[in-house]
Amino acid sequence: MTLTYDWWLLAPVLVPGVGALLVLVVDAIAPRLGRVHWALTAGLLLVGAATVIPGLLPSADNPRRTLCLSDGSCLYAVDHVGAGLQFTALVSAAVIVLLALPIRVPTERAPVQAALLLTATAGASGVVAARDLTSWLVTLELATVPTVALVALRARRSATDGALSLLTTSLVSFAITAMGAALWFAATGTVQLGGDAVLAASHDADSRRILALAVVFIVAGVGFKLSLVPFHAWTPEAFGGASVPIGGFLAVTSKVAALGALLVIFRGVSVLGTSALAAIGVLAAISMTVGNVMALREQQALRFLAWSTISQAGWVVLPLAAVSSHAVRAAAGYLVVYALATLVAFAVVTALAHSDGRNHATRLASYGGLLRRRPLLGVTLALALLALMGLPPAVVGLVAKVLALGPVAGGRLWPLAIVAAVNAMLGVAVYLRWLRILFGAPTDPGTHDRLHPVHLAVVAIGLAALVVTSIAPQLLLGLVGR
Amino acid sequence: MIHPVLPMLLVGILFGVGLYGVLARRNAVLVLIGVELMLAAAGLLFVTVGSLTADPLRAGQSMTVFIITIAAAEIAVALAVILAVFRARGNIDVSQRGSDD
Amino acid sequence: MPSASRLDTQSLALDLVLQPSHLVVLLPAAVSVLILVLTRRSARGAFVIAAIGGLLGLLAAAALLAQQARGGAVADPRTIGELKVGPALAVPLRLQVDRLMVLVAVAVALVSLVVQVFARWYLYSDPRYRQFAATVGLFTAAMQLVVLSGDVLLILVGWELMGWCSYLLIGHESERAKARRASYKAFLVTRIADAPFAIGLAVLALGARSTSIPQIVQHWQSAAADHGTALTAALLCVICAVAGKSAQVPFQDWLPDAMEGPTPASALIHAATMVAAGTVVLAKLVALLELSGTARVVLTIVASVSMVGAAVLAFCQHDLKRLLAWSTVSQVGLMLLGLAVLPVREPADLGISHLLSHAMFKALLFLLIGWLSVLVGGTIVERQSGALSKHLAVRWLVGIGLLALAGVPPLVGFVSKDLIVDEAARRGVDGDVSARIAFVALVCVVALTAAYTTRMWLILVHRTGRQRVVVREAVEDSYDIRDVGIVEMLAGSPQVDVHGRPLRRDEPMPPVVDDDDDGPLPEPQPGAGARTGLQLLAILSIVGGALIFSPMLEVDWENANLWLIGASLVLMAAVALLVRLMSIGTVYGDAAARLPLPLRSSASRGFDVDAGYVGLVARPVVALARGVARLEGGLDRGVQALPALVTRVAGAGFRLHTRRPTSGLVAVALGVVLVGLMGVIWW
Amino acid sequence: MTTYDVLFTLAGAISTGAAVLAVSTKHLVHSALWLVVALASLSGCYLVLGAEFVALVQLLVYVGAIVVLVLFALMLTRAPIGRSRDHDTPLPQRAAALVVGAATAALLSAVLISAFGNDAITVRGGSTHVLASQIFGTWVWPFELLSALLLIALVAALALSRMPIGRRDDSEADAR
Amino acid sequence: MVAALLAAPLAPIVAGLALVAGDRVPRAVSRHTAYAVSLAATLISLLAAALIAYDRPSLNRPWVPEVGMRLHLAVDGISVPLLLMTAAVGVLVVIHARHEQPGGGTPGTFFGCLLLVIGGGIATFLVQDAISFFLAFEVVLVPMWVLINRFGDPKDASERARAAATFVLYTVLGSTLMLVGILTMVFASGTADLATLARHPLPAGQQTVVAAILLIGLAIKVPIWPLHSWLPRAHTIAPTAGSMLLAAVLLKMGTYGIVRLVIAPLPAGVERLAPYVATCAVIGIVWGGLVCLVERSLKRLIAWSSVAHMGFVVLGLMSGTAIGLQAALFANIAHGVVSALLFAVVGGLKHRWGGDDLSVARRALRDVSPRLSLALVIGLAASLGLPGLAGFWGEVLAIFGAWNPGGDRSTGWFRLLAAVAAVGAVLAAAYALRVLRIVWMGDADGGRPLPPSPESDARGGELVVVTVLGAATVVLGVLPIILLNTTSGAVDHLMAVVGR
Repeated sequence: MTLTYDWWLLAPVLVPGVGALLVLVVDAIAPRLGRVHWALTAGLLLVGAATVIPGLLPSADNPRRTLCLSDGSCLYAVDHVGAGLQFTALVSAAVIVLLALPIRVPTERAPVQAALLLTATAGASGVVAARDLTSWLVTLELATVPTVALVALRARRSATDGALSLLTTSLVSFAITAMGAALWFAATGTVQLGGDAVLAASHDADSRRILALAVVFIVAGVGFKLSLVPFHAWTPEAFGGASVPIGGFLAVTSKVAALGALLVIFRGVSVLGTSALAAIGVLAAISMTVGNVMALREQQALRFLAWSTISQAGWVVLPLAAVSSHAVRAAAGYLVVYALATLVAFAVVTALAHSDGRNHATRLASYGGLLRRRPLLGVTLALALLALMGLPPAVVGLVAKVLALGPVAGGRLWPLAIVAAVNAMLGVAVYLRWLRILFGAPTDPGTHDRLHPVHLAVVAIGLAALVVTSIAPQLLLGLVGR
Repeated sequence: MIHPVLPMLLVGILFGVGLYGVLARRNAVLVLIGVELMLAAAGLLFVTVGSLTADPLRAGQSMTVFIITIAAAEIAVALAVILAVFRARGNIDVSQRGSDD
Repeated sequence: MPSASRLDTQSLALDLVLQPSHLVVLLPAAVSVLILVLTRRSARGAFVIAAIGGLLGLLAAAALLAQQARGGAVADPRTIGELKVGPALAVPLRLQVDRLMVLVAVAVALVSLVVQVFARWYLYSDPRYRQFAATVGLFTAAMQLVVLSGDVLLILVGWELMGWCSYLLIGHESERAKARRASYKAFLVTRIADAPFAIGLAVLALGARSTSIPQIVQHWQSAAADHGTALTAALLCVICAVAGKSAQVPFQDWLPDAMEGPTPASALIHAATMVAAGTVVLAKLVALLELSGTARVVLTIVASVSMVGAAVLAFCQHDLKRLLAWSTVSQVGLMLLGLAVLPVREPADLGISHLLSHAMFKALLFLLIGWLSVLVGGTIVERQSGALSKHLAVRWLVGIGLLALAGVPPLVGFVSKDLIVDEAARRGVDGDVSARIAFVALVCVVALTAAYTTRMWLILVHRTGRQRVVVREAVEDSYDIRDVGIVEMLAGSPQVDVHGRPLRRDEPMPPVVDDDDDGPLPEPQPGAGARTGLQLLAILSIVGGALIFSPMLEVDWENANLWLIGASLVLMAAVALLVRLMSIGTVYGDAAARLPLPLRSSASRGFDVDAGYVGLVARPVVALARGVARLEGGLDRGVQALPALVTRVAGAGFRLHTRRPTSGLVAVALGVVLVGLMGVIWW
Repeated sequence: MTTYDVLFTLAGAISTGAAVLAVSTKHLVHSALWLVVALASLSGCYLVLGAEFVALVQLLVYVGAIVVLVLFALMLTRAPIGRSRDHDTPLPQRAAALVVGAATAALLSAVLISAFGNDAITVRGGSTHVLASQIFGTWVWPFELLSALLLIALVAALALSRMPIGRRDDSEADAR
Repeated sequence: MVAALLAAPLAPIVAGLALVAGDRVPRAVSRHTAYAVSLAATLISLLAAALIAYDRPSLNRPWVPEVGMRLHLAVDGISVPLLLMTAAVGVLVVIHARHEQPGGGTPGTFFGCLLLVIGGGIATFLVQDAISFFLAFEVVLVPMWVLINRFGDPKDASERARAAATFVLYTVLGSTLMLVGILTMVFASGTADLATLARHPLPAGQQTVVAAILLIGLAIKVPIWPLHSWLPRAHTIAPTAGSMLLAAVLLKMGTYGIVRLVIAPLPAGVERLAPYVATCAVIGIVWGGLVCLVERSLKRLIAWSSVAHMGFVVLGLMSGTAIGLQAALFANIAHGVVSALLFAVVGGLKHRWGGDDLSVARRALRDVSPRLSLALVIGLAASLGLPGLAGFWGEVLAIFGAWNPGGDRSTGWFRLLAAVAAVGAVLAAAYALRVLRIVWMGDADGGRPLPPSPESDARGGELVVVTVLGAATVVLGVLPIILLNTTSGAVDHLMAVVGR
């Protein structure tokens, strides 16, 4: 069997993947380099992101394929949405790396963490483009397994507890996903996710039933990674335990991988044109509601962000409840906006944790008067929260809400739309809690170091990004095609 | 010639037993054992389907091999984490509350 | 805008943007605006503006009259332009100048001017004189708008504005709780009656697809057969509003309470503006009244009951100002009867002629009682008893007013009243039900009017009463009879013998402050202008009846039933004699003193209708409001409980979220089952 | 009933029994050993189905490597050797787990069996050579990624095992 | 001219953002700077609005194609009055805010938030694109939340937080529902342009559902009973300037949205739902009136009267006739002017009295502060629908409109509603006079009126504000034709599109 290879197309996976190896090799040659590894990692990720750029251009083929078999079916394809997601994954990982850079860790641990991050990003970037179950499953795990280790590597009891929670859920989910993949194979007789076999399978009642079960299992399995309720229980534990940038990684890059994985399956099923994924709507509704309700009482900033991630995950998959051509783009577009806002929020938390100490960044109460104490951090965080709740002046968040609700309204899924509207309200209540604290009376932290310049730069860039995209949201939404 | 009933039955049973094991055990390692059983079920289904249908690309068997390998990788990380948990708190009970900083 | 104005000397027709009819409305309105804008503290400045404005208004009305007499008046001058509210309704907002209304406009302008001039004297030291004068100006403008309006929406505008001005005037002395309550009551009662008015006008206008009165009349006349029920309903709505504004049953009770306002305000409200507005509006729609028998009968009954009942109450009043107020209710009823018994397809001359005559003598009487109250310090019987025997200056004027009110020939009251009686009798003989009802009521009223005017006269000229009034401390215009009650009032006032001497001689005499120390002070009297105005009103009360001979009024005076006139004169004389006999031997020359005390007490309270208002409307509404407020509180609490509920749910969520990995696994398993179920169900 | 059926039934029955014991025994170590039996007999099933290579891998990787790892882990975590009730979740949860497990098993089996019917089908195992060429031909991309996964998993496991667990009030890494 | 289209909303928004963002860097903006910037921005905006109203320019550019948003700014007869009123009230609010700046935060933030609300309001009335409309709708939320939460009644922090949260959450729920409806229409017709939407109505069957969702969403903003409970709370707590904006700008967005998004594109759905919505509106009229009869807090009372007045607006809108629509548009503007006036006066009173409890005996306002009392009298008289003032025409025409409803609406039911609405007008009189009796006439009995004390009367900025608003009230009442003729063309066009 011969395959075609388009190395440029594979580069977003290969660069971080080979980069991981490179980091390990560099560490073997010259140990204890510390931050150099992080810088190298960031560079590698940005290079990877740069290789995606041709695919982002409107002129690019849609989709671009490689690893094609002789019968014309391909194992790897990147369309506009895929390219956008790959770009998001790589850039977000680079930002995470930059955030992690100033943090002091034992020097022998840094290259490992960097390698893990790179591998997970490679997985995230690969799963988006996978067009067969084999690569899909492998890349999904490639994106998942390192995160467990990353969480645990903070080397605190809470971190290992979070890692354990993440580990058990991920293992079970993997088993469920594998069973789903097997069922898919049983139903269609092929591991390729192209539409024809699915269409053929759907004509036969028996295989149709298996296919349904397959989709159910796969959704359940990917639901874990997306933190959809009820597969979400690990999220607050892992976020609360992991170091702050890694929490950001879980919240952003990992979500990109998860949505990419789901979209791959969704594309395969959407040819059926039925209410194939109606269950996703229900999961989305439950996730939003549970996430918001729980966040209303959460006192820990990181766990709060975890609950927020859960509810936002509901918004991300909400458009998928309506099987339409807009749905994929809508979900991806929402995810990109969510990624930006969450990344900025995590950047602020990281910066604060680094300068004031983690204790002064994990409790919500410790953000009192941040707008007055540290105007830059305060304004940035406020804007990020506004983007997450979808209210101006963070127009970009509002546009994202419009995008996410569009297919639902277009598909006339009224109950879902109404639940979403209620959750838009709950979401505002959730983030207003934090916003009120930002506005409120200042709490004086014990230490008050200056911000690390890298953090300062990341936060400033984040603020600029939010402002710019609020004026011109199309810059961000254009990432996932139009 | 084989009746597909038998492997399919085994697939179901193994998956169900594995799921039971995951839910019924408190020791993290035993949970892992349940997961292995579930994965075995998935692998068996791949192999069965691959053997019973025309599978020019040998996807069924390849998939099973991959799943076994992934499982091995996961087990390695999982056991490392479990050991870390044990070092951190002295047990590996998955029904114990997580702790805060 | 035409730059050159032309004056057609023959018909006095003016080709101007502003017609005299506009000026009639705008000048009084300008008075109020100018007073508020131009004067800061100066009462004199306000008076100058008010007087000049009033005079100009009167001149404008007179010019309009002259134009009308020569046939040169613009019949439907436009105002602010047509309102565009879609094809279903034309809203031209034009005025309508016709013969009757021009007369009314003149009367209104005249009364208003006299009131303005008189008020300057009456309210000389009042710090709120400016507001008073401004309000009177606005009031006049509103009335003139109603009078000259050719559009139901304009009528509504003037109508409601008058209600508002009456509110301001009655509540003028808002330091007194009674004034506050009375103004509140007056506005609310009339406003309640107005609620159907808007509906009725809507029915009329939407049916005719225009708010123009001529078109409405034309439409409904042409299609009356088709719209019988609608027309009746609309007219009943209008009658309801008229009853409210004109203080007819069952809305009558606000008017006596309105005596809390300063006397000039009462003169304005009673004589020319507010209460007469109902007559004006019905006169405009009288052609429709003919088409609906039901509405006519209802109007007749309402007017008759009000007329007779008010006359009875007038006789029993302890306060002479309230006596006049009740007499107004009675007289307005008479006007309305004049409309109800009108000959078929005739203009509303009967009602309007009585409106005009009533405007003259009632304005006169009210202003005089105001003068008298200044002289003797109050309007209750005890104060007023014998007032005229000392203050002779007003004697003749009062006499003329009362004679006109009683309807003694040849005064104006006689002429207009007799025409109505005549017509009622004629149509009653023809078999018209409402005319028969009206005739019976009219006979009663002729007698009762004679009775209460005689009573009032006898009190005022009582010879012994004045001497025993020794206490000169400030007394309010009127007691709150509803609150105090006549029994307490009588008990509280000093006891005197038949000759008016105090009974208890042993008590020290309160110091007499008026004329012992400084010699005789000049008696307070209005300025020359006000006196002239009063005299003018008196003259008009005497000779105004001659108006029926002019072409401006088309009444059938040639076929007067002389027998009927004679009979009514005899009746009046007999009643007057009876009243005189009753008054002999009473302390204050009060014939009503012979009536049982509970009756008088109750009558002074208007038969406690107020309690009915409170019990039937105010209390239930307030109770309802409390209920609604409670419901609202519940709703609000419900809404506000939602956050608590969500927090509780979140608490439950935190209990479910045990933070144990195994419970996460259970959740995953449940999720698989859930998703599986949905997949099975929906696939 | 073909020979394949008999052989498969045999292996499957052993596998089933061993699996049930693995998840229900009160001995920790027994549990791991029963897993060995279950997976080993499962490789027998693979053999019956004509997948020799998979069966071999199953034996090598699972029985040879994973279970050993598991046993080591059990020993390192000082697992009690004797019977113990501490390994199981409370009875209600186990009952629920039983229901869920049984229901899932029933659902899966039912759906699969109804789809594949009860007609005997020829087993097309195919040679290992073909499999090898497919794995290194068609599936080379996931295969290479898998190698990366294995590598990084090992590195992670190494790093985790060498990692000292800090205390809560450890100020050194406070900032994270 | 296109510059004017951009300047009208952007001048306040940019200035507002600058004030809020620049508030801390490097130190707080001084009160004078904040005031000067705000006044300049609002004046520019008012000038631009006047130019727009005169010249009626149009701007149409793509903006965010991903969600179908275009930068399409234009006006027609329906939006011009609202635009001008918003811009004018904006200037007045800024002037008033200088006069009465509450504590709780810096002047920069206060003025900035005011400007943002004003800019959002102006943008709402300018955009011709349904999704941008939603965006402009949402712009006002956060600044308003800040205004209530930080600058509200300083006495009760928890009540402030609660009122602010209730306001924001209610409104977000409503606007998100509205968004759902908008998106449905946009998906069905493939465009978000308001005019195009109106030309391509959905199939009749779907119109009802979409109209229901939109109406529920917009009903919260208007607000229509029973979705009103955020309003009294927010008004009671909000600072005076905030209350004025809330009443004059924010509520208008709801009714404007009903006209643009519901009545024009969904005639069949509206016809189906009109009886229910109109019933709720009339219940609101009576409900608000009744609550006002027993309400003790003056500010809350005025807020309740808003509920009643907006009921008239909605009744007119639901009647489906040109009369009703004209009435509603008129009443909309009238309510904006009158309630802004009343809130300015009542806010001033609350400020002077240190509370707004009506059960506290006070001296007659007509004696204490004549100018303020005149403004109060004008406001309340307009509020009870006195002719010659702004409130009259809208209410009476709404009753006229409801008497002969358009389309297949049940005539009998609407007539009943019109009758009840007329009774509601009586209630308005009752509560307005109740307030006058207590506040204006004073409930301390006896004595002669005292000479006014000048320091307690309206002066400076406050005097300007109440004078302008009072004059506007009178002008609108005396010359309704100004407004009715402006809107009539657009209304006729709309009625032609709707089909009757």
